[in-house]
Amino acid sequence: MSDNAINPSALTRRQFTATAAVGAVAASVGLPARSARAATPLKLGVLLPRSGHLALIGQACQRGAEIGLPMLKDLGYSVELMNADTESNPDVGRTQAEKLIREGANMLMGCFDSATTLAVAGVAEQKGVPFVVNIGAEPKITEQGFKYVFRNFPSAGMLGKGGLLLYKDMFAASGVTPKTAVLLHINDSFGMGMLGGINALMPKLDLPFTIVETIAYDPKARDLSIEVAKAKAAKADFVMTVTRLNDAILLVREMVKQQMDTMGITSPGSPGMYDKQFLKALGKYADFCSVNIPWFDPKQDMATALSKTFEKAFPDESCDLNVGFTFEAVLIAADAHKRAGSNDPQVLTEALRATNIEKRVMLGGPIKFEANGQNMNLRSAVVQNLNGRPTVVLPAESAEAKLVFPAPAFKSRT
Amino acid sequence: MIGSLNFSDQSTRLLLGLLILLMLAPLMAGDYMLSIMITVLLQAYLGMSWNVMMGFAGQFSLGHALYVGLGAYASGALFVHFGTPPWLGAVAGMGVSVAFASMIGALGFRFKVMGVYFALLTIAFAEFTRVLFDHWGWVGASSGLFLPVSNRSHDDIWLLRGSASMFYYVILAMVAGGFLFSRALLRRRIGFYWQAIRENEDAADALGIDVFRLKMIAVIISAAMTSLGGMFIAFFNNNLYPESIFSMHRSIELILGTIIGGIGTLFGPILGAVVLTALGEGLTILGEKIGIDGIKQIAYGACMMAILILKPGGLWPWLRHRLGLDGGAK
Amino acid sequence: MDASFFMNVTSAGLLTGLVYGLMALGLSVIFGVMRVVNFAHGDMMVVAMYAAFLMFTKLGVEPVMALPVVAGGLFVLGYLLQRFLINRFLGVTEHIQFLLLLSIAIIITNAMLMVFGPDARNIQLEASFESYSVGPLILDKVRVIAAFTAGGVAALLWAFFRYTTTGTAIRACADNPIGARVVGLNVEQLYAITFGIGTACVGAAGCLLLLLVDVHPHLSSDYTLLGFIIVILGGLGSLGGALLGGILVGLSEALSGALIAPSLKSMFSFGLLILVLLLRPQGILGKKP
Amino acid sequence: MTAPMLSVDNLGKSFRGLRAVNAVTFQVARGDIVALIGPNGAGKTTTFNLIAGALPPSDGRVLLDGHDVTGMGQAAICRQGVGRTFQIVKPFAGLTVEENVMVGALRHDGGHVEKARAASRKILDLLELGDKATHPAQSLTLPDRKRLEVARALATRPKLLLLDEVMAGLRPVECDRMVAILQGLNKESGLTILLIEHVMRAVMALSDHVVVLHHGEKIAEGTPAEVTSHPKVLECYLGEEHV
Repeated sequence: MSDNAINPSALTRRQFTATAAVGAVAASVGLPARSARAATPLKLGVLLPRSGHLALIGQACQRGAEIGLPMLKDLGYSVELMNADTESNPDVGRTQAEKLIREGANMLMGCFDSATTLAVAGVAEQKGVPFVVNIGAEPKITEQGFKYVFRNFPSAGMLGKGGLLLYKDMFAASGVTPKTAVLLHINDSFGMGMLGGINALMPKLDLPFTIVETIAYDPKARDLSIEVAKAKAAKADFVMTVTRLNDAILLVREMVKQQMDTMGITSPGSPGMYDKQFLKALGKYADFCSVNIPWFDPKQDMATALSKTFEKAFPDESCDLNVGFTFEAVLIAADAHKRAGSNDPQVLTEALRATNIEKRVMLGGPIKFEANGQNMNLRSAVVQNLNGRPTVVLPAESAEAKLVFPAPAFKSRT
Repeated sequence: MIGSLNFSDQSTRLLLGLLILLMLAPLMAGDYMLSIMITVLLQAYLGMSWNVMMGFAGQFSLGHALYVGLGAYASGALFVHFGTPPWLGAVAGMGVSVAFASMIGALGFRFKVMGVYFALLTIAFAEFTRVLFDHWGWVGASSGLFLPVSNRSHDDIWLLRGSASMFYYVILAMVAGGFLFSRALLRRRIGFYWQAIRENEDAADALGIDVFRLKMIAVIISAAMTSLGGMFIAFFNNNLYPESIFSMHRSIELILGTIIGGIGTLFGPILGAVVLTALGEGLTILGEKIGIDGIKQIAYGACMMAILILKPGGLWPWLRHRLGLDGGAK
Repeated sequence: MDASFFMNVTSAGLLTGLVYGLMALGLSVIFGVMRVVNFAHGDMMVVAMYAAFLMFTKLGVEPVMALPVVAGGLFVLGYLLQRFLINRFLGVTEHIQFLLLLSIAIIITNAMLMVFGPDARNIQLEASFESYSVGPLILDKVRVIAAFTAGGVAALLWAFFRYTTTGTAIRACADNPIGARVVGLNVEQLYAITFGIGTACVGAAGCLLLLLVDVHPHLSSDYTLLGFIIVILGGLGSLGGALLGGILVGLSEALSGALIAPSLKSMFSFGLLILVLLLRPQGILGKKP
Repeated sequence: MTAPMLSVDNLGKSFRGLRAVNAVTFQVARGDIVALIGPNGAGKTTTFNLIAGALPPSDGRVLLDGHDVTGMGQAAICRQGVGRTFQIVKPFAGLTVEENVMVGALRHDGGHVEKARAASRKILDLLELGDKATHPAQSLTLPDRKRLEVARALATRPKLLLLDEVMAGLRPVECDRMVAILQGLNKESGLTILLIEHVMRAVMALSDHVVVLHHGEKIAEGTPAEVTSHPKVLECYLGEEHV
């Protein structure tokens, strides 16, 4: 075993070995006839936006892909990453995908943003090379009829539904039921997708509150004071947001400045408020913000091991869902390869289709793909910032602490 | 005669040789190479379209992404909603683009908005339209417009669904057509008039040239050509977002090749596209070796600056001179 | 929506507009004198923002205090750029100038990306979360500080052009470069100083903007474009025009955001730009060419 | 009697209250060569621009061949048969000498490029620029650029040619050649010419009729001999340098 600088502790290594055994048993149900060990390592083409306007997240994903390699090795998987930078540009993503395939990639993984993911999916489809989507909420990714595309991430609709349903649990847990909400959302493809989902689901899900005002803002907004002033004027009981990172910081800071106290700042499922940057930028004001999002399952050993390893290697970065889902994507790829016992794309695709991974890092049931390549076993948690740390507060069986709702007023925080 | 093929003409011979080589390319090149070549040809085509307006007639547009987007969205949305074949959709796209171009041109030229101001006017229109499309539900607003992907075994050139090789030949034909069209324009009266306007509007006016009308024609032709390129992008990419298709970044990318290659020349847009793409790919490989994200872009900027300092007229006039083709090929 | 809502929105727009105005001043000065359109304007501002960020995090100097140092640094940067690079390109056509400055912009943005990474950085002052309450009006403290400092810097600049010999000489250069050369002014030197002043303005604006927004390398192109809108609104080369343009953009963003839809507000800025270009191409306060 | 080729009637132009040209009236008969002279700032070039349509007049009328062309714009007036040169030369710098002239010639023969090229060659030969036809226009010396201006204007096949100081900067020998060329054109094709000129040697040799402007107003007109002895003209030229 190598002396890698980011090796997990001996204890977790043992646990991992145990996990691997279980995993192998589980996996062998799917494809019993194949040999358990592939001859050559899987060449996995990793396409992420490491530069350009999505560089921040792309680099986080890249860390997720790399941090787990020693663990996967310990588990008996053999993967080799071939990294390519999409420069946050779908056209570059496409040519890079073709380049990776030419250079011998057996499988592709990526690409965080939906536009690039769709472009790469087109290439994968044409070449008959399997493609595992780490993150990308665009529903079209699994609605286009692609045969080689597998997504272990909820579509915008799933994300919205899972997120909205959790509000009921939140109100039940806190015993407080607000009547009105104001929704602030970013006007980009992700934000619009979420908005569409929310608007469609609100009447069906029988939620106790109504959205009294919906405010869209430009992704390029430099300053959100007007948006917040408008939201404040709506006098709603609590705030729902669909954000990215920078705008989340701007929004909450502006709410503090304008003393816009509500029962809480929540999100039915978007990045931003659990990010380390957010926590650092807003300090005590970041507390009590909550996001309903697919999250690490604190009860899974693999998740604890991964976040420990991560925090040791990158103390300044956040071990968030970008890291988690990218790690899982590599795990899925490696697992399929191990079961396939081959580097042939067709065999790998069949193996992916038969995926059944129980020991994972994110919340939800075993990873399995439907006929359209979507994993439906994904579950959102309510993640609330408490004492400067994103904490799972719901569902109760995975909770690390109790939900605080309504949140204390900004001025009263010390 | 439009695009008369005179075999003793050096530019024609050069072009034919190049064309034969390019026709055979898909047989030899791998998919990656093919995809790079599609990128090059697309950039060359869009550069040519811009060149008609800027290179020939001297009207600086920094908002050509507008026509790319209009062409892409018109053909894409008609295909998605009504199944209209892209070539018919492209005609609609050209129509819309021409309408926009006429409006921008008429307003700008009548009110004597010139030079940088005109360029900024074009940016303003492009950005204005971008925000508009961001909020227009029928074309998917900011969540984007998606063309259904189908895995056809055969290439359907009428519906533009098929393999990379098919797209390659389509864009190759567009570049060849664009080249011949540009050459025909440049060699006819209108080309002389445009160049006169580009060099000195007042003197052109004094020679009885209807400056306003000719500038309008240049803007309209350029917009129509560009929007056809937009149609290609829509069907090649299969997804459209206002954010990226109308972005100023695209407008800039679109003109870089032509300026580097040689503005107002026929081969400039092609040469510039080749040089910039080769530079980009080469630097990507170099960047991977060095292992620092972002170094590629810095080197790219530095190379651009070097070319501007050393060859401000563009690379083609210089290369033409070195090849001894002066006087033959524009 | 009540009156206090509108008062708050309007005052926020007004204050932000002043800082925008200061940023655009630099662009206006450079164009007014040299007829060079600085397409690396936003990038230079991002450099200034990072400089102020470093001053705060490493040395604990607040942006308003760091302003003279950062502005001075950017003056030197602008002076050298003009002297050794841009000066060669003064006579050439616009598109070549545009491309040159664009290549400078690409280099700056990506250098920032390499050094600071893609994360948005911000600074946390005591005042960051504070606000003044005047009746129903809530005025954001840092916004007030930024706006007043911007006004002060603009006044200094005006005094410089009005009362100093160098300032007068630069104005002479702007009016008639050949004439200025004939009467023995060192035009190259004055151009370099002008470019330096232009970038120093951006530097000052960058320090103040850091109080209001978070800095990241990709901020630059938005601000370049915003700068253009503002100067053209106000009139290229007019100091008062730049400030007026800034306030107009600040107000239009605020009011269109409040009245219609916030995500449409940039469309209103562009609409305003198109209107002014067509009705009064020289800008609201610009002189007829 | 047919209408004169050009009739300027009470022409005036003000710039922001400044009166540059005031009530100027004169005529140019068909086939004549008329010179417009006067000290610097007399309003000669402004008058020219008003006739050529480069500037709209504030008042007065311009009649070409009996048709009112006032305020028609430069291009339209050119199409009516008026060719002009610019005092500050405006060559199409990026084009060759020949192409410069072709731009003018393309108005005729249905815009046929080769015919225009042949016509341009003839004109260039006439103006002794034939050997420089393929040179870029920006490589020409100032006297050659002046000739190019004339060639380009001639290529539009005007019936009235407006020449703005085409002799300035020419050496005496070159100046005499130009005079000879213009005289030839006038004799052979009956071209009417109105010229602004400071070089008195050329004025005396060429013109049938001279109009003198001062402070934007016409102060005298007549044959060259009459004008040079006119007291008002002598007065205004006192202290003025002239050849």
